[in-house]
Amino acid sequence: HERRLADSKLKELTQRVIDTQEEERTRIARELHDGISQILIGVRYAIDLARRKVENGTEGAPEAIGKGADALNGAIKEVRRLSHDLRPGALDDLGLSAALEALTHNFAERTGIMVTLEAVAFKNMLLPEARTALYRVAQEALNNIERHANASAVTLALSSPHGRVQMVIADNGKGFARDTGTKRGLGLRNMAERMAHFGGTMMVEPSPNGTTLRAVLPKSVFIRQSELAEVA
Amino acid sequence: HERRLADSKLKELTQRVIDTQEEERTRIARELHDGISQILIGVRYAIDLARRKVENGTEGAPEAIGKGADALNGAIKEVRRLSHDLRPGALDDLGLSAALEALTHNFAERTGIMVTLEAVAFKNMLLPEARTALYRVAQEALNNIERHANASAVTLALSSPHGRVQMVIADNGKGFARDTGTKRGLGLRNMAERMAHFGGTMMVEPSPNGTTLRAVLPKSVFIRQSELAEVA
Amino acid sequence: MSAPNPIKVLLVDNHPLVLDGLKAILETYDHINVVGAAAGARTALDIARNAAPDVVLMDINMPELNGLDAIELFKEQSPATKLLMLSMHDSREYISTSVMYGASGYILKDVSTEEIIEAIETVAAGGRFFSTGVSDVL
Ligand SMILES: Nc1ncnc2c1ncn2[C@@H]1O[C@H](COP(=O)(O)OP(=O)(O)OP(=O)(O)O)[C@@H](O)[C@H]1O
Ligand SMILES: Nc1ncnc2c1ncn2[C@@H]1O[C@H](COP(=O)(O)OP(=O)(O)OP(=O)(O)O)[C@@H](O)[C@H]1O
Ligand SMILES: [K+]
Ligand SMILES: [Mg+2]
Ligand SMILES: [Mg+2]
Ligand SMILES: [Mg+2]
Repeated sequence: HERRLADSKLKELTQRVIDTQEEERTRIARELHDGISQILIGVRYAIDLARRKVENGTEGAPEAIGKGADALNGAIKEVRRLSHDLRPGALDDLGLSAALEALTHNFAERTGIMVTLEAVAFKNMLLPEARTALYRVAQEALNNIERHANASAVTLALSSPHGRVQMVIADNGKGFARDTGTKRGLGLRNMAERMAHFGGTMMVEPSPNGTTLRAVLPKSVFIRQSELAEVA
Repeated sequence: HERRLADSKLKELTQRVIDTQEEERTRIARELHDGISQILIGVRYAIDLARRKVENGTEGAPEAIGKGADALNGAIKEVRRLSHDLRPGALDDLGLSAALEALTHNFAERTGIMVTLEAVAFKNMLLPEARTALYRVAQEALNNIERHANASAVTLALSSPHGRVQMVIADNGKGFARDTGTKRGLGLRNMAERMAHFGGTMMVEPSPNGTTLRAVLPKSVFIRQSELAEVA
Repeated sequence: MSAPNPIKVLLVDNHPLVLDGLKAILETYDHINVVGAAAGARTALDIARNAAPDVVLMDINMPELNGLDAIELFKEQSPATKLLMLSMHDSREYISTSVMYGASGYILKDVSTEEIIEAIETVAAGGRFFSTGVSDVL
């Protein structure tokens, strides 16, 4: 009986993992197809109209061109947003600290929750995959805070104790419910999985005031000096 | 022991899905940012140039607009391709048979491998999730044929024996290597998982000439008449 | 028909459509003289050595050498040349990083032509220019 239960739970989780991916693909495909494509087709009509006006010497050509340019700007903004949501360029171009700065800044602006960021700059020393993993953990932690915590303030601290990488995200919300263990979603599991992948850990520390999440990665996520020399 | 095995299997799967998802996000973000965005900016400058020419009464405005319109068409095509790669609109709009037709057609065109499609039309009777699952199985099977089979011809047959759904994909390539069982990738595993989710099966049948893949789903993947009435 | 002392501008962007479009637009202004258009920062550095541009209008995301890393190389090679970054990224960290590396300005690629011209004029005159939409952050 126990075994069948574990087995069916495994099946269920597996399916959720696949479903999540399929949902994301569907969502992006839809934004591209129903959103951006449609705007671009609108731009094409405006441009075609403008071209005819210019060629025939009819009045209103500049206005028609202007209309096309405005619609085009809308499309450019949408593409920028979609691309950024999928993967912020800052993560690759400027590093983890800068990406977290942008993330927390936008989060505070959107939710009205105060965020304090204390981050050391690792520069390019962190493995790109570890950088991505930490960013995704921060992202999901903030998602959870927005959805579940009812908090008014958050602190995100990125540091390097004993040569390891530590990220602590603390909120002053209502804290984890006692029975949360049973109805864990995919979020906490994925975060733990991402850290475990590098031999790291992720812990939820319920405190009297809110929730503290601590993710720690081992020294091995730093690019070794010898490898750095090769890169440079 | 069994349970721990199941657990580690889930861990592995979760990690692979995370990796795939992250790669996919990075790829799409890049295509949007470095490709489509830049084309749109080019269009924007062409339009601005046209406007200046019209306003200043300089020559060459229609040519500038024309250049912008051409580039815009390129961007629209790119967006469509990207969206389609993620999830073919035909799957939602026209059903599984139509989506498979587009899939096999593109595959034949790209690879030069001849594909024969024999598909019955289920109309909208198939559960949307089952539709997606079958499409993904076909997609991965074709991927595998392109990468591993060295085949010159493929037959994809979708039928409904005894009220079930059966999809058979047969190639005339080199067949499965004897030891393939040990180095199974994610592809076959995901396919089997997707079919198992609906209580279905997926089998690889090595034949003297090539490989045959048989996926079968039970009757329950058809939307029941009573439910259909509600939907309609 | 150039103005007596046109501003010499060098363009750098890896995307041909952006580079050509920008060049075509800027060339319609009498007080701007496009002295070069390069698809990469290395080529741009070579051109700058002889052309001595007043302003380098440079993309950030480019393969091989990205625009941010190129700022310092330009500053070393041609200290008088002003760097004006041109990018799709609208988060303020890009601006502060550009400024930290020595750029005089930062504009988004999708701003109006008028704003691009104003930015070029401003940094050529020794000032600083940051795009509307992201300028509030500094
Ligand atoms: N900061 C927090 N404060 C209070 N409760 C939290 C916090 N973070 C998580 N929780 C609780 O833990 C549960 C599990 O979180 P998890 O992220 O795993 O799943 P989820 O957010 O419910 O769903 P999803 O799979 O979409 O992430 C939540 O449902 C919530 O009850
Ligand atoms: N049509 C085929 N003909 C011959 N060999 C095949 C065929 N399909 C699959 N194989 C063999 O089965 C193996 C496992 O396939 P599977 O799709 O699971 O993994 P993969 O394609 O190697 O990697 P991925 O995880 O990217 O799918 C392949 O590596 C290949 O050796
Ligand atoms: K000129
Ligand atoms: Mg969550
Ligand atoms: Mg495969
Ligand atoms: Mg670029």
